[in-house]
Amino acid sequence: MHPVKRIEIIASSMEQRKIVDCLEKCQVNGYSVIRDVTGRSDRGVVSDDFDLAGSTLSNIYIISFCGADQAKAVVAQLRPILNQYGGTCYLSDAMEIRSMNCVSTI
Amino acid sequence: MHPVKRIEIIASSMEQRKIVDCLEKCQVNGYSVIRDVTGRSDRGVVSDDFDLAGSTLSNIYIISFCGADQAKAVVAQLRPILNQYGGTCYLSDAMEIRSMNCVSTI
Amino acid sequence: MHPVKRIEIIASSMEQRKIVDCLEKCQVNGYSVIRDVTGRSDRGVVSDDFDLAGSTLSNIYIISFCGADQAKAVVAQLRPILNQYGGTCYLSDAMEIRSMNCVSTI
Amino acid sequence: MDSSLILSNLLNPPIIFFFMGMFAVFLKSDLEIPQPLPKLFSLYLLFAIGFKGGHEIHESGIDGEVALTLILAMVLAAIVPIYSFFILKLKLDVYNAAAIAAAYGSISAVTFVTASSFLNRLEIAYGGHMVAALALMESPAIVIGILLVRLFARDHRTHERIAWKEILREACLNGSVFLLIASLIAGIITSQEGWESLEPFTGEIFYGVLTFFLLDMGLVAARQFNDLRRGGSFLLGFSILMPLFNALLGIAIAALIGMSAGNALLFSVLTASASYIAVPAAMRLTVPEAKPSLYISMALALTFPFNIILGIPVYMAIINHFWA
Amino acid sequence: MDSSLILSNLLNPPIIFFFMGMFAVFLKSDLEIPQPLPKLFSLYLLFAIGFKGGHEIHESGIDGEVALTLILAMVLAAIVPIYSFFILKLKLDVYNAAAIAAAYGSISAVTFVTASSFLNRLEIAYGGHMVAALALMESPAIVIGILLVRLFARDHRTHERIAWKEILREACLNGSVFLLIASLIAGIITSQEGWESLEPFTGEIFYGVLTFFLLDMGLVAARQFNDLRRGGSFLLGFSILMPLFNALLGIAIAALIGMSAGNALLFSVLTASASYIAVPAAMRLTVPEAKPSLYISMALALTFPFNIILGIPVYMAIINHFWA
Amino acid sequence: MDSSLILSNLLNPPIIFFFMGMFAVFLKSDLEIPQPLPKLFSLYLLFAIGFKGGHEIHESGIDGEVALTLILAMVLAAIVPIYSFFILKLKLDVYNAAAIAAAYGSISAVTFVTASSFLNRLEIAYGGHMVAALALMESPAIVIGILLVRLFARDHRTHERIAWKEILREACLNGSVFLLIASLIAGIITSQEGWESLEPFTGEIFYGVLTFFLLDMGLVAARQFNDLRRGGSFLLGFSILMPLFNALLGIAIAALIGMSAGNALLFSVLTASASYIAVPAAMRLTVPEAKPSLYISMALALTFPFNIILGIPVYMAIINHFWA
Ligand SMILES: Nc1ncnc2c1ncn2[C@@H]1O[C@H](COP(=O)(O)O)[C@@H](O)[C@H]1O
Ligand SMILES: Nc1ncnc2c1ncn2[C@@H]1O[C@H](COP(=O)(O)O)[C@@H](O)[C@H]1O
Ligand SMILES: Nc1ncnc2c1ncn2[C@@H]1O[C@H](COP(=O)(O)O)[C@@H](O)[C@H]1O
Ligand code: NA
Ligand code: NA
Ligand code: NA
Repeated sequence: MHPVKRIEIIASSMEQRKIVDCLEKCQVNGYSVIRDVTGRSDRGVVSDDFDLAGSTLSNIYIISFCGADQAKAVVAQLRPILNQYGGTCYLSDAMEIRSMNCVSTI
Repeated sequence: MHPVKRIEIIASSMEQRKIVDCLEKCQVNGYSVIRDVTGRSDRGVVSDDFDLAGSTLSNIYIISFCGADQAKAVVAQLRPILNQYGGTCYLSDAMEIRSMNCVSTI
Repeated sequence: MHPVKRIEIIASSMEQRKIVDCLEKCQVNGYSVIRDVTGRSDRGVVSDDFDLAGSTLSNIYIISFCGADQAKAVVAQLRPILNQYGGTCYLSDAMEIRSMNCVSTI
Repeated sequence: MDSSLILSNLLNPPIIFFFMGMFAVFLKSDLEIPQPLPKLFSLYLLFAIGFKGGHEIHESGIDGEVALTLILAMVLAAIVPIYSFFILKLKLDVYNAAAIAAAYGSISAVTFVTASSFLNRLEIAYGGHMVAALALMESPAIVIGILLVRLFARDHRTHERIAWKEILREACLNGSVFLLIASLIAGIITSQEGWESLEPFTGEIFYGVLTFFLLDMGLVAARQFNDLRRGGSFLLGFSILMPLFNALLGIAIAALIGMSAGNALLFSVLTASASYIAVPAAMRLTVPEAKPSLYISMALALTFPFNIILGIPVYMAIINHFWA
Repeated sequence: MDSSLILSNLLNPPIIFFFMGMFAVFLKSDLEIPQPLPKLFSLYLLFAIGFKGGHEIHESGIDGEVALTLILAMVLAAIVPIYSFFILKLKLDVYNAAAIAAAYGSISAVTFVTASSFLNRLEIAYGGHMVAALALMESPAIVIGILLVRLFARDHRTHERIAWKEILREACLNGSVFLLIASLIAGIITSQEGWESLEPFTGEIFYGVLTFFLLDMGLVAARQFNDLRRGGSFLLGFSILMPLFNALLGIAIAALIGMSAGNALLFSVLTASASYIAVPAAMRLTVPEAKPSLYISMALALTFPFNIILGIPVYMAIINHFWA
Repeated sequence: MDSSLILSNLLNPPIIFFFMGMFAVFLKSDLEIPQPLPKLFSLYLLFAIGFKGGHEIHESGIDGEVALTLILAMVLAAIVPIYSFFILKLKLDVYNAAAIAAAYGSISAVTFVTASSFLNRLEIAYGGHMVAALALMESPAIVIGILLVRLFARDHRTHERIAWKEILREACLNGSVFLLIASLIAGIITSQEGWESLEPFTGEIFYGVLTFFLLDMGLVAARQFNDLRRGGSFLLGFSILMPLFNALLGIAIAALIGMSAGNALLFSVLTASASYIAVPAAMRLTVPEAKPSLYISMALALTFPFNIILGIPVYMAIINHFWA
């Protein structure tokens, strides 16, 4: 068990690609994405009522556990994206239960 | 970056309206809702098996980040609702990454 | 209000039964499950693209709030499962807002 | 008795697939029909059955028999929970007895739909107003259930006012009832042309959607079997004998007021079936002391399969016998 | 004017169910059609309408009128937002005025589909190229909307380069437009045999899916009513009068270039309708200062119901009057 | 060779929409068909193909050819992974070689469904027992794959017992196989009447659902292209040449035991296709050392498109040539 940071990002699903790229650029290779999140912020209500045909206007919730240094890098990279396109981000503390998975390498 | 409280509420989706009203009454204007959550508590198992036609018996997971004072107000308002209709609520600490969004005002 | 541990487990939905059994064996009778979670880890990308007919290859996100001792027991029980089948687990702190529900007993 | 009806019912795709769903659970297959697909199927079935019912009312008009049927349907939905309650109280506390009683007074729309497709297959006509009866029978039982708790639970939180407004809205305007009534009205007021334009949608693929839906119901019902064991043999017996008794009562009343054979079957199925959707939702709010696992598993894992597999052909055989 | 057209439209299943959806919200029923079911219906409708349009183009070929129609459609989609903008700026800031203007320049596919099924019911023919017009009219209005903000918002973050590539991709290749164009092309290039094999899917159940989808649109539209109040009577008036004016403009142009009655109706409906899906998605990215609740609620809770309930039969009556 | 077969296949709606799905990804359109809609389509297709297969077995009965076909199908599903494994081991480690080998020994139900609708279009008959072959060929390859790892991976965690029970359940009772077999049995035991009542559902809209589903498969396959690059030219070659070789082997065996042309096509398609659903699920549990991105992208982004676009018409042309 060792300490990690939990990064929680809630943003429009249209920004998923940009946010995930930003995580990967900071070597954060572990994250999870929950889709179809609705919500509200100062900008108004976000619902999935208009998710018709090609449009997905609801939010995603991205959670990632990573080292404190990585978290810092992510926050720095993420800030301009959130400023331009909207979305919120929170940091908190957690403990990782290390699991030893065998991972093949080619 | 400044400290906030994370409020997590898990309750029957039938209570969404009441809980959201309660948040808004406490000036908590930022929250996110995840639907179709299943689970278990002392009251038994909650599944989405019976979400047929007009009934949605599965749970929702509401997460909101807000100031400590607001969190206190929410908890006070929420308690009677959870007591009557069921649902659980947890508080924890987090750091907000402030984003500066332009918000139009009419 | 009293302190509890938050256990967060992200794993393949194929492992849901095993993980839930493990929780229940440790007397953790309160938990919630979010389905259709996608993500990425060192093992690669997990998407819901292949969730066809009988197969559900996407992840689940299980969250449970419980006492510190129970959390310790869960972690011990869970470790071999996560080692064999994959999945990650994180612990953090939270405060429970006790609700007094009437529960009938037969 | 005409056992060929039972056999032909068993070899009917919806019933076969209901069994297949149960087998999938028993064999631990990972087959599942995830939400909101079951919701899609049930919305479709309510829409189709309501619209067809409305169209038939439009064709045939409303007469004395129709009005009488609707009144008796509501009366039955209010009486069944009362005697069920006193039987159940022999073994259960007031809360659980009232909740289960309410479930058995109310109806199961899927059972009704299965019975109506059974009639279609036998080419036996039935009136569109039976769909109206279906819609009307959901709420009275809920109200009676709550009143029973009020009257008999001494230690009940009497200081709390019952949120009747919320309960009645849940009972009378829940999505299923609303969609059913909306479709019924739409079927009544739409033009012949409007009716024909929807026919391929509401008619031709109906049977297929029902089959798929019953596959899911088989999965869901089988998953409830574990909960059943806790109920004990008293509740097991109740889940089979009570619908049987209620069906016979329904048939007797149908005979008395001279319903046609098709209407009589649907009437008996309405009284015999138990709700596992609307009632649990309402009881959760109003009688939280009752164990949902108990009344849901009885209504869904025993009464529902019993009705669609054996009940419907047996009730039909009885009706055929007396109506002939 | 031919008021029987309005009445017969009102008694049409899709319109009846649209009302039922609205009632469900007003009566606080918990009826809902959860995602991704509405998405399924809208994907299906775009697929079916595109494929049928393509097939008809394949049958009839492309001639001068077709080319002229498509060009005029795009020109209209670019002009409508300009005059709308100046009207709206009388009461609103630049951002909101531009976003609403873009919405009214663009189109609503559901309104188009409803109009085409209205024509089918009346057995009035229309050309497959109108579907191409539908696809082409979505993007120009978005581009004009963004340019209007650039030109008139003095304090706009001019140092930020507009991500034209992303915006144009969103405008021209968003899922709805892509699926529509893909289905159109598929309908053009597929064999007669391929067309026939899909007919039961794209043709027969089309009307039923549309009905179900409009039930959901009724729910969604009614949920937006609260937001409307904030708009005030100026915006209320705009949401009704602007489509009416645009429709008349469309009819005039259709008369000028001698379109058939069916094509004229679809053309007027395209100009009259306002986008509540593609435009909001694009505006969110480019004009975050505009309030989505404002333009979505106007387009969806007023203009859309107005068009499908009254607009379509009224425009048809006018066309019937002049074309006769 | 009959190149018109290839062209007519290309202009077939399902294939056109498969290409459209791929284009959508290449053009970065945001078109998507969210879960559980693809799941709905695939459940439907398995249901329909199984039920039709069962009905045909009911009509034709079971004879020597049928039994021989089923046995040979299972034998092939066990042999293909063995020689595939030794070829793959030239360049890959044991784990990945075994996992890919298992995928190519197993089958792809969507390829089979596409081939059967290709036959329907050409009005070439085929036996319902081919659906049984489809169901039987999924599991043997998985078992062989695991055995290959056991035998050749020296450093494998031999102290861990293989959870055969879980693996076999996953292999033989996974939802797809279960639904296929359940539908097959339902088709065999249901009455003529039961069959006819489902015909509009399983028959008429089948082609449309397949088209929609292939649109999604196009999206999914194209998203895997990035992963392909890592595979190198050896694996690229394998993904095309191995199915071709397997198809020829299948055709040869079909000729030997005197299958009809329709059955021969389906048999060759079964041997040629590779699994990207059931096998990955099983391999994840048992050979976690293998990279899913590798075997999924080969089977899905290369072998699958190759088979449905070129393979099926080419195999048919070869069969036509030799059977004539
Ligand atoms: N304080 C908050 N707590 C939880 N979720 C939030 C909060 N603020 C915003 N969100 C979510 O983040 C989304 C985007 O936020 P914004 O960029 O501020 O519009 C909102 O639609 C909410 O779903
Ligand atoms: N300790 C817990 N940890 C996580 N989720 C819980 C816990 N207790 C209850 N829940 C969730 O909250 C829902 C309502 O809880 P209750 O009101 O206690 O029945 C349950 O169905 C679970 O999904
Ligand atoms: N660091 C992380 N943060 C958030 N989610 C993770 C992390 N690592 C893994 N996951 C999730 O857990 C799933 C299983 O992880 P693994 O067992 O490591 O393959 C992944 O598919 C991700 O969805
Ligand atoms: Na009843
Ligand atoms: Na317009
Ligand atoms: Na194969």
